[in-house]
Amino acid sequence: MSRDTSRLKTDIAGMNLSTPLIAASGTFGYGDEHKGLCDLDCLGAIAAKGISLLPRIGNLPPRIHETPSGLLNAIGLENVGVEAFLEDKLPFLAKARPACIVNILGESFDEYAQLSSRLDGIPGIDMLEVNVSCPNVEEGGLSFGVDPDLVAKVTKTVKSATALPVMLKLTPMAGAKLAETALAAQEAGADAISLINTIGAMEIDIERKRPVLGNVSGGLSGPAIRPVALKMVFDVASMVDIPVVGIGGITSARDVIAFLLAGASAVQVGTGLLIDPDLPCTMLDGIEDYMDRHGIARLSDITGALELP
Amino acid sequence: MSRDTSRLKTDIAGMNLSTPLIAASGTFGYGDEHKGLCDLDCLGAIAAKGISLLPRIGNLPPRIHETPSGLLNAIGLENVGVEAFLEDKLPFLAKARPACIVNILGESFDEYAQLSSRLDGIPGIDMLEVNVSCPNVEEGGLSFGVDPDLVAKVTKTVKSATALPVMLKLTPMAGAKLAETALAAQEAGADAISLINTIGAMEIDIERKRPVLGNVSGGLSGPAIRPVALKMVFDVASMVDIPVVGIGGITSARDVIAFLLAGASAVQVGTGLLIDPDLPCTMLDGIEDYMDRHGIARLSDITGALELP
Amino acid sequence: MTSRMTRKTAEDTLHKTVCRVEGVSKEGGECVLLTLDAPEIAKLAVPGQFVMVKCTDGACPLLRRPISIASAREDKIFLLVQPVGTGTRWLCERKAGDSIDVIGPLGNGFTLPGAGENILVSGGLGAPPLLFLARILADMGKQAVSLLGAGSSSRLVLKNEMAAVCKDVFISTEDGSEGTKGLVTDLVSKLAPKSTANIFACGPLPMLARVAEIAEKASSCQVSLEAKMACGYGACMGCAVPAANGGYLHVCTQGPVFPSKLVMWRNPL
Amino acid sequence: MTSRMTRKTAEDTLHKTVCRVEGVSKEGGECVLLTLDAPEIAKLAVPGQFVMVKCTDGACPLLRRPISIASAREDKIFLLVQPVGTGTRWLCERKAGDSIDVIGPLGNGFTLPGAGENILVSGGLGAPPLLFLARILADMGKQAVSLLGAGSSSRLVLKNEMAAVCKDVFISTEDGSEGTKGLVTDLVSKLAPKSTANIFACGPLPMLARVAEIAEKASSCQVSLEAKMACGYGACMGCAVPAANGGYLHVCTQGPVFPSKLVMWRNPL
Ligand SMILES: Cc1cc2nc3c(=O)[nH]c(=O)nc-3n(C[C@H](O)[C@H](O)[C@H](O)COP(=O)(O)OP(=O)(O)OC[C@H]3O[C@@H](n4cnc5c(N)ncnc54)[C@H](O)[C@@H]3O)c2cc1C
Ligand SMILES: Cc1cc2nc3c(=O)[nH]c(=O)nc-3n(C[C@H](O)[C@H](O)[C@H](O)COP(=O)(O)OP(=O)(O)OC[C@H]3O[C@@H](n4cnc5c(N)ncnc54)[C@H](O)[C@@H]3O)c2cc1C
Ligand SMILES: Cc1cc2nc3c(=O)[nH]c(=O)nc-3n(C[C@H](O)[C@H](O)[C@H](O)COP(=O)(O)O)c2cc1C
Ligand SMILES: Cc1cc2nc3c(=O)[nH]c(=O)nc-3n(C[C@H](O)[C@H](O)[C@H](O)COP(=O)(O)O)c2cc1C
Ligand code: FES
Ligand code: FES
Repeated sequence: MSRDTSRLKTDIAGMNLSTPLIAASGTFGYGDEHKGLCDLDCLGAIAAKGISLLPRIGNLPPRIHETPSGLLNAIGLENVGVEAFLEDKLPFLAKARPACIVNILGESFDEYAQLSSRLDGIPGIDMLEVNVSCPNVEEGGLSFGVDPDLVAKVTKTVKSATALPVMLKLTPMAGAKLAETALAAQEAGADAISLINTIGAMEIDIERKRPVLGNVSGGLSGPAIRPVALKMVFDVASMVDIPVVGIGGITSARDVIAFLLAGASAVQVGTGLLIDPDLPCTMLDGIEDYMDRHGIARLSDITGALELP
Repeated sequence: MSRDTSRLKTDIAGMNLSTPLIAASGTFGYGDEHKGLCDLDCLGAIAAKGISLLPRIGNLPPRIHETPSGLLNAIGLENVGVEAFLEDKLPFLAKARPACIVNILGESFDEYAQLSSRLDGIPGIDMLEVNVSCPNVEEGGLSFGVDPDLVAKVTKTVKSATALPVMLKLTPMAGAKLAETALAAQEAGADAISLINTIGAMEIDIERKRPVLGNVSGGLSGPAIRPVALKMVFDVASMVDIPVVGIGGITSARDVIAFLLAGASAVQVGTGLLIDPDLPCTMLDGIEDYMDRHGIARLSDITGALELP
Repeated sequence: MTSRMTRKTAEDTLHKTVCRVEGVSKEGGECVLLTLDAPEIAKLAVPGQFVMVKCTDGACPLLRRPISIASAREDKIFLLVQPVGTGTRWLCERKAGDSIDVIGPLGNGFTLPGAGENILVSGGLGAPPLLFLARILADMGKQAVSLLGAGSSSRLVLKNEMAAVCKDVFISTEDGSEGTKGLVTDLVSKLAPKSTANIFACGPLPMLARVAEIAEKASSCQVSLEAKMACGYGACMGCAVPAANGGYLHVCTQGPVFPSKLVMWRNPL
Repeated sequence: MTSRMTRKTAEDTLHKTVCRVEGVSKEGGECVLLTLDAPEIAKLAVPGQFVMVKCTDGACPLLRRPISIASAREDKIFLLVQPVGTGTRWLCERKAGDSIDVIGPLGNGFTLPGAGENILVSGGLGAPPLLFLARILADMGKQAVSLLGAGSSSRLVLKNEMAAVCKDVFISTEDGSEGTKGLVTDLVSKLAPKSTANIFACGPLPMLARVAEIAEKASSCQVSLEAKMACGYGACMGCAVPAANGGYLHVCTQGPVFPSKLVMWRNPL
């Protein structure tokens, strides 16, 4: 590729990213679905679709529904399972220029432990991203991510099973406890934090008197949640010392910069990529233009540069 | 007015509503701002702009900002204070056909107590709605509403200071604890529950590198949050036995019915009213049409009628 | 069955292109036939494939909408759009000279038949991909019979276009305003497809289920399914429909065309 | 000052009406002048008031946009719109015969002057309410001088309309492409308004602040302010701007026109 992205470089917990744009887990498949639609070189990293120990067939359809400026989904973490991932999917991701982040999810501490040690030491993997939005079967179905103690325990479990850098992906369902979960992750040894995952939501088909999703409820993503995500990133970034990756409704260079100003070191693009797989390239143009106009030499000079009144 | 709304009647904790549509607090002023724009008879009740013990001048501007399908606001609860309210504003509300709900907010238990006893026994007031989203000065600024114990204590405080029916207005910032706060309110004697208040959010002006709101962050309302609100109403309504009033992004008859199906006995319309003050009348047409098509005799037959797969 | 002229998209190249509307014409049922200048897509497209279309100049609606390729000729693709909601209404308001942002060609297409009679069954807005198929069959010198069903005469689409390339066109309308009164599936029953017949069907789910049933003894029966789609190219896993053997099929990459036997027809959604 | 010809909206009746676009014409700076058939609003409107306009056929953008009434005549109101974002761009694309959903007339208007010279100062898109005012002053037999400022000649609006009803029109452009090179506030300084002058100003905040300063000794100085608005009629408390005496002014009901002395000019936002 011809673009000079040197001033767009960033570093998250030792993982070098050529650009601050990461494809969000679950919205870019395993990176090989986009032939011709996306110049992968515009991405700093790809967070692969969430991987579990065993394959999952996912939820009953319908699985997606459009809401005002939002996407409601209940995919149910359909994935090929860790063995097929390593066999069939990792080779492409490992070869591609963007760094490779493997997003993992478990329904018990043991599952997180097994997954992390299976992925430990495998060439081509640059980081684990730990999805804690999954229901916790051991603790009665509430997600791990809403409880700071459970977040700490998951973090320790993963950290002690792998030498890879570990990024905890926080869920907005923690509500007022969100900053606490971030601090818990940091204290338990997380190398970075990403947020937000989708916000619990539902929609009803009033003619059929039924939820529109086969799974009754799902998670909301897209521009609708962006202002909520931005505040959460701002709140968490002002509390923790480890790098923060901002996620939620990012669909333009302007949005990327807003998240960086709020304290993120990089961002993930999810729903926006589903709609415009070439978005990363357009975004880089906009980011460079912004840096030119504001005389900004390094991307890290944007991170946290928000001025408060 | 000529419309026969008899089958649209509903009852919330002994308060009779001629229609299930309530103007949400803070989006309909004190009910007298709309001359000619809204046929008040289409509303079952008006929840007045939140009232505090003393007048509040509100937050530094800018106070509002549009986001994708949403409205971000940080009005700062500007209001005339309880004495001016009783003197200047209540007379109109008391005279109007819709029931009168007074929305109150305090920064301490004592303020809630004083407000509630001041409003007790005043003719023309049909219900108190307790806003617990306000920062709690006694407990270090976190809002009352995110902690079930504090919600219980506020409820008891208000209940013991007034004979009026009391509706607790829950905040989505309680996150995973939301249902617990609802149960706490019910156990502490709340007569009804309304939800949701706005979701914490922010937006950044990247050119000025500053938050767009004078108050840094604010609350998100409007269609963007509707799927989140609907799930919260569904979750809470399946837990509590007292009536639930659904709020959040409702802008059409379809939306009203979705919230009723999810378990609400009535709804509040906020942002939608700011944009289309005649929305209640349009909505009633749509609700009646739906009832006709589905052969529904009473509104209460819709409440909670959602079928699950 | 013989040659599989289409392929999985993952093995090929997709195109995202902002293309010019070359022409707009009205069809039955308030539908609009759009001619788009999209050389890259036109070159690759095969019958049964679709495109994902951005239906706004701004940001609402958020998601692209899947629309079948109703034919591809030289540098052009044709889309037949029925205005049912915000997105399709916006599409139907386009004028010649406007621009539309399109991703394609997506999905697999119909597997082309070897010998035997070819029966194309369209219900409602099922005709577009079958017109494309009929044209390709005609180009290959194969004969086809087209069965077109609609609610009423005014809502029939692509009748003349079909007649131009098919041996026969049979029509049914629910209100009897044109052709046989009844459902298009009644026409299929009446034709009593032989075991050598190749059936191709596109339309509402109940119609497809009934066709699959009638066609049990046909040589092949391929159906084109619909599902809500967020991406259209295999990234989101949103477009699942239940498979006959348990598990799910993904309409955007494994479909939209499936052998009817792969689909779970009882309570499919 | 004498008669207050306008009143607080809360004491009067507001109208929400879906009105027909009667005419569309291009103005400088890509602006569009819309003529709307809105008899109820036209009847009540006074200079300085505005309408809240829904800028979509669908649901985005969510909020109405405030637009000044640039004149009202018989059953018609005129709006001059500059395309700066989604909403105003949509407005500028309207054609004669389209419908627009409008609420008005909103806010208070200018307090009409008694004796003295009248100086109307418009910067950028400040001209619309001042044109309405100039026309009413002319109807009343009062003379006015209009100062029009813009970035460059091509962005000047309503110049001829102003000339038709004002004694004099003075122009300034920042690039010197028409009239005096410089800011419109330089023209105000040069005119050195006497203590009997009535000044009416509309434009960007820094310009208004400077006018307020120069006009300190004038008989009266009224400014029309902007603020983001969610409702436009006093229900949301969103449109606050800091007042000179502490506290806030509400642009939609107490304004948009204020005596300049009421406004806090230092760091107003
Ligand atoms: C493979 C495929 C091919 C299609 N080909 C055509 C075609 O050639 N011509 C044509 O007019 N239509 C076609 N459709 C249907 C078309 O995609 C929908 O009508 C369109 O998405 C509706 O969008 P809307 O914004 O107009 O309606 P909305 O306001 O979104 O909703 C109206 C109706 O459309 C349904 N719908 C909404 N979004 C989707 C989606 N992403 N996918 C499927 N259904 C949806 C809704 O459930 C609702 O019933 C096809 C669909 C699929 C899956
Ligand atoms: C009392 C009043 C009278 C006005 N009269 C006119 C007029 O006669 N002609 C005219 O062209 N414009 C007028 N404006 C400005 C006009 O309202 C804004 O240009 C318009 O709201 C921008 O909307 P948008 O969707 O095009 O832009 P957006 O995409 O929303 O934003 C573009 C710019 O407009 C600003 N803006 C957005 N929403 C509002 C809002 N609700 N109120 C104020 N500013 C906003 C944004 O901060 C941004 O700088 C007036 C504003 C006020 C308050
Ligand atoms: C269809 C879909 C599938 C997703 N799957 C996953 C997943 O497997 N693991 C995960 O951590 N997050 C998953 N997410 C959440 C996204 O990674 C992201 O956190 C969220 O969508 C918010 O970002 P956005 O608004 O940019 O989409 C998924 C989101 C969508 C829309
Ligand atoms: C401008 C504005 C002011 C508000 N003021 C109050 C208030 O004073 N008290 C309160 O309980 N809620 C207040 N709210 C919250 C609304 O009552 C409602 O809970 C919220 O806006 C969600 O509903 P909506 O999406 O229909 O607007 C306010 C909301 C807005 C937009
Ligand atoms: S629509 Fe995204 S995988 Fe099929
Ligand atoms: S805009 Fe709502 S009060 Fe002024």
